[in-house]
Amino acid sequence: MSGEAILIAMMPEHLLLAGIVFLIVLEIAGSTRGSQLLSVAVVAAAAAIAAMLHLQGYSAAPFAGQFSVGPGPFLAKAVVLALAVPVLLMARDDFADDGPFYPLLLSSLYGFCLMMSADSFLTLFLGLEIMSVPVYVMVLLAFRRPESVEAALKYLVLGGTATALFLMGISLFYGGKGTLALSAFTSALSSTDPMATTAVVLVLVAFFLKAAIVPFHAWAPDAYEGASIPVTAFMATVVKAGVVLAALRLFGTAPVSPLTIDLLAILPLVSIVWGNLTAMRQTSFRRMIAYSSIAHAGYLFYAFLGAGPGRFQAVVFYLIAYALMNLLAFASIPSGKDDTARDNLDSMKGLFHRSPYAALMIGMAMLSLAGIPPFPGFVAKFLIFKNVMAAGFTLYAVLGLVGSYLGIYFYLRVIQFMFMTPAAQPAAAAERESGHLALSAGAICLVGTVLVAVFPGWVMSLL
Amino acid sequence: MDKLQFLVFVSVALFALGLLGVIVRRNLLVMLMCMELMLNGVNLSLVSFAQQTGTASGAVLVFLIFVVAAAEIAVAIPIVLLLVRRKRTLETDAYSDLKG
Amino acid sequence: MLHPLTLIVVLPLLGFVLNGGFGNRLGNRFVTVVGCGLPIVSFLLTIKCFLDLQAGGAPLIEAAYTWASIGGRTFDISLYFDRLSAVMALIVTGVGSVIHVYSTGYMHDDKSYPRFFAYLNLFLFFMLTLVLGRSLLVLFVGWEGVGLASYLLIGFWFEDPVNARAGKKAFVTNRIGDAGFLLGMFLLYWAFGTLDMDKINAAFAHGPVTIVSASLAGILLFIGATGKSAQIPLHVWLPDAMAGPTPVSALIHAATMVTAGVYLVARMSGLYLQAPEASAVITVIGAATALFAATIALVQTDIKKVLAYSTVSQLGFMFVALGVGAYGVGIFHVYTHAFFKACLFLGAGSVIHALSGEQDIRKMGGLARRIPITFWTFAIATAAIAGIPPLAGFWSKDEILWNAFASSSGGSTALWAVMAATALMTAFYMFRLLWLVFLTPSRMEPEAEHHVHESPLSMTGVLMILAVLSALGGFVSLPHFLEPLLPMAKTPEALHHYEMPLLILSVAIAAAGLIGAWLIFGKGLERANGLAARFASVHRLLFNKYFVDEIYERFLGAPLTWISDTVFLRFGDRFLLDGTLNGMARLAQRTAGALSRVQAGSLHRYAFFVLVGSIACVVWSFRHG
Amino acid sequence: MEALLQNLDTLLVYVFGVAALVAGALMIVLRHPMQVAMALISAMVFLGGVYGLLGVHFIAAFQVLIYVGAVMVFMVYAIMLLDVRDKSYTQRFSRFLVLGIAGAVIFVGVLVYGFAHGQHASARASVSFGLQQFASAFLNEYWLHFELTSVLLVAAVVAAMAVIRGSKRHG
Repeated sequence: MSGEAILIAMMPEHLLLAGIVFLIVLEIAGSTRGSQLLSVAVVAAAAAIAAMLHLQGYSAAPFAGQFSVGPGPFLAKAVVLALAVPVLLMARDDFADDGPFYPLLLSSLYGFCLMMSADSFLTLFLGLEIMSVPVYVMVLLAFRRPESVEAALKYLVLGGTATALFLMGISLFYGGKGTLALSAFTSALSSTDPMATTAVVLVLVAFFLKAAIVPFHAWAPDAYEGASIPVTAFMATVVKAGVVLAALRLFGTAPVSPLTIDLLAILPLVSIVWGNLTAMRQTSFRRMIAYSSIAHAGYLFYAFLGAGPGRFQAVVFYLIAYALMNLLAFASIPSGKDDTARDNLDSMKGLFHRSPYAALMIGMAMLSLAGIPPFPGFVAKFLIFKNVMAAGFTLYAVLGLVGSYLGIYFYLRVIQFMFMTPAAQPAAAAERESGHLALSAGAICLVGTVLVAVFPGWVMSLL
Repeated sequence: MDKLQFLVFVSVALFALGLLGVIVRRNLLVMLMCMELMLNGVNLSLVSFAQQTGTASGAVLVFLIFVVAAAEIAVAIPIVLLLVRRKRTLETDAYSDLKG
Repeated sequence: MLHPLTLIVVLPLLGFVLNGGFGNRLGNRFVTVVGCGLPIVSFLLTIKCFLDLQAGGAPLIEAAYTWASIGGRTFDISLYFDRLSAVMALIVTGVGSVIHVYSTGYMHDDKSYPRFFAYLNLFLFFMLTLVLGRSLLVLFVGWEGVGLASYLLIGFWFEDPVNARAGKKAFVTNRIGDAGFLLGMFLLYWAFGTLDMDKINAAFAHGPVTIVSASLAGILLFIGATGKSAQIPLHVWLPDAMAGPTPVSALIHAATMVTAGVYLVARMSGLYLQAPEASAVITVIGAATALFAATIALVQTDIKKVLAYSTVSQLGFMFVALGVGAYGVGIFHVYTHAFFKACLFLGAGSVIHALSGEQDIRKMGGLARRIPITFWTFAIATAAIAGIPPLAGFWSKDEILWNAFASSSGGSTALWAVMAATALMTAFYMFRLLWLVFLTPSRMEPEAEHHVHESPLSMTGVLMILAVLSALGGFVSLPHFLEPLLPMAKTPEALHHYEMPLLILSVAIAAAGLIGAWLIFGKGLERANGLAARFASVHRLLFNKYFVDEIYERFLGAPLTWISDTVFLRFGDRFLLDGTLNGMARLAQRTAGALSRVQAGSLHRYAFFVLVGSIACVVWSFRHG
Repeated sequence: MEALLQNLDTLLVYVFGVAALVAGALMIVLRHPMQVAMALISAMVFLGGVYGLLGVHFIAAFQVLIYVGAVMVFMVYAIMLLDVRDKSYTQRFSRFLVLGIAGAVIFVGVLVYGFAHGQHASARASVSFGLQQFASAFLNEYWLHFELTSVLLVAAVVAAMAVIRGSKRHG
């Protein structure tokens, strides 16, 4: 436990923390210039990414049994921090005068980083909370609408319930094993002891709740719809990635046990079907994305069925593809008269004729989310289903594929609205082009998308 | 029923009571307090197990839960204040505009 | 250094980027040079590759790069150039190039000239990807891409909300087809671990394989083909897609994209040879489509709609050829059809251009003398599609009829009869079109008549080129050229003495169509008026004419009209297809509605779900205890 | 006498446990939020008593100091501030009352079943740890978490401030 290791191994966390502190100081000093705050936040995130790139191959455990880093955690952190940058950029227009937004977002990222390095439930729990608590509030910031407070409340109550279930599970696990180490939990996954299985199931349920798997999904559509667009993007990408990657850390590379197979196959399958079906009727883009994210959470947990070694790669690749597409779509939505109008699917009608670039970007995102080749979403889904099949769950793979076909309908519905439906005139009138920062966020995502679409092999080799 | 079993039973029962409170009580503040009750239930079993196994980590987790509970309440109460300011009611079902 | 094949594909993409990105700034001259020049270069390169292929013999394969490597299986992006893709690439780049040239005239005054060329180039890029791709995956990219370009080009003049519904139809039907395609693709990948089509064909080369049902894969792929190639029941989109500019109809909806399904089946011929059930399905669907689209074409009054239904019908011919195992013949018809149908569409475009946008053939007539070049080219192409020897269409259609009759894998007299009847109708409605547009006395609006003018050389020149090709193209014996790749259908020796009589019969059929059309439409639409005027002069002839008219009206015209209108259009399209689609959509919507009612907004309810879910999960887990 | 004292300890644990349960049950039943808060406070104090009796005095102290002293005081303030006599006052329960009670009972049953039939970590009851052990463990092994709680608290404070400030601005 040398000081040097603590300094180096926790560099990303330190940099984020420095960013948080600096932002708070700026806030106290009374500087509320949005661009200044934004650049501090972006620099902090970028510095953390740079530090991790620099530390490639480094591994250390500055707090034995509590916190360790290695290529895997660094990679996960770098990927998710990189995804947060476009969120920050597109948030500029909405949160120009909400100073606390940026430190909250960085705190959430801090919590995420902690989870990725957690070796014990103590660290994991703290990370989960540090990631979640700021998001409860981010949902209601930029109060454009009264509903956002309601959304925050729902998210908070069910998030708190998830925390409690998680803790109950940990507690039972602790009672059974006398330790809080994650490695012991991984071995408990295949236990048949009723106490251990209860503990495992409760922890898993908590993760399902946080990741919005049916029937624990109910908060997600409400919270996503209530939040403003950048925050929805953040929840749908970074927070979801955090939860799934943390769950992955629990599972390690151990093969799935009979105990977890059912939970990891049936509930995600139900999520895929439920999410894809319910998304069909939505009139709000965010709500639609919420249901789509419920389905995508299903695919992500499906990946856990695959054999251990390929799991991390499949999940991270899926997350990259999924998050890039969501961010691309969110960044490209032209800003409307207000947040609700902007979000309404009706306002997308005839978008292609008004702003072809935005329509093409959103269209591409939809096609990719639907999993149509050659877009990244296809490779990602393919990777997962291939692993699931290779692990011998052909039936589940086929059912999942069939379920994913249901989703094509509503993704294409958006495309149909944009390209083939005449505009509803009033919506079009109030529309203005997105700010240049939102555009650059879209451009970043576009570059990422093209990279992943054209060189998926190369991206996979990095994972 | 030995002491440990009894304590775990109490712990689980408190947890369930808390969850029940979230499900059945219409008052927002009561709901929040019930969430606290859930955490208290978890704490009891953690302390019992820590005592049983003689390891410190359970107790440390209890300490962390204190802090987290405080943080959650610190965030939750302003949110409730905001809600009440808008609709002048603490009834949970009044806040169900988002649906579908 | 880029390889020539890659270059063929990439050049149009470059054109898209240049025209799309800088076209507006650099002016129409630049757009014309880039937009037409690059496809022409592509065409020349294709010829060069073709010569290389002829010299070397072995297919040219160019691996661009490894797209992804998943679990030891790699997805290579490579291009494959054998005789089949050579023929298709030559058609695509050749016909594509001349249509680009034609468009310079046709779209001359359009304010979005650069955008139009950018989209056309994009289309060409995707079409070449489709044709030259070695693996099904690359083909699928092109497949989707041509769809995209097609929507962009239909959407080019898409402010009209009525057309919006047409666009939706195209979209939905094509997605249904894609679903089949994707499933078939997954099935094949799952079975063989590769998507390279030559390898899959090779796997089937030594007889049936046990690992996967060839018929299932074949039918799934064919579902994709029905979507793209407008076969029953997914044909509904094509006639509506005629909303786009006419060169687009010619290029995409007649000459190239719609034949992608035919190409796919021919390309996968190795598989289909082992899939008799799938082939039977293809035959039946193809014959039904050919017949019924022809009956609809009999009564259409929009010039482009007639041609559209005729395209659907001709595609049915091609599928019949594929279904009975005469893959080379199917491609032969693709090739001849590309010439005469492009010529017809572009001729129609020239007519519409001359009449300032009029498309209703009841308001045309007498144009032969006013726009002679258009007339003569149109007439040649009409004769070609009708099967008048020795024009191109005659040879390919006769081959199809012969194989429909004699092929040992699916040929029969009944099939021949259906196809012959269709051929008769084809000749009939095409000559009806020719007469009503060009030869009968003018029924034009005076305003329109005043402005009639022949099109510029960029358009008429292209028409002449295509007319020459329509006339002479049939002398290339494409099925024999493709034989090493696509074996001929086996025909029983015993039937060979029927070949000559059938050939004569098919000439007679074409002639019958011609004469029938002349008898009925030779003097225009106002039969009653015409009859009355001529009653005194040539009594007997007139009597005969009246007789023919009556027969046509009573026994052919009315029932056919009724069938095409009520049975096929109303019942088939609107009730069955729209009904099924809407029904499915409604079912899904209802389920979705029920599911979203669960989401009632009440926090209590959500928390209750959590409780129930947790209990269920824990109890379930005890099973393993 | 010695034995009685030992037994008294155990007896008191049982008594406090039951008392905490009763207080918890009262929370569900009582009408006024303030009464509920009082029930919660008593439940917490009883639990603190249990912790003390188990020999984990510092947790007992924290329980009283942090929970009762800080969190609940905050809560009580909020209750006094929002003394709204609305529908939630007259009609305490949502319509999930019966189902919820049934579910909660089953949930307790399921968890207790899991616990009763499971293996427990080996008891090392002789090693009872007090403040000293905890303190040294905390500062040697767990100071990372101690530091991290400060990050959490900072985030929570910023969050709470953001809500309050935002509500002022947007009125």
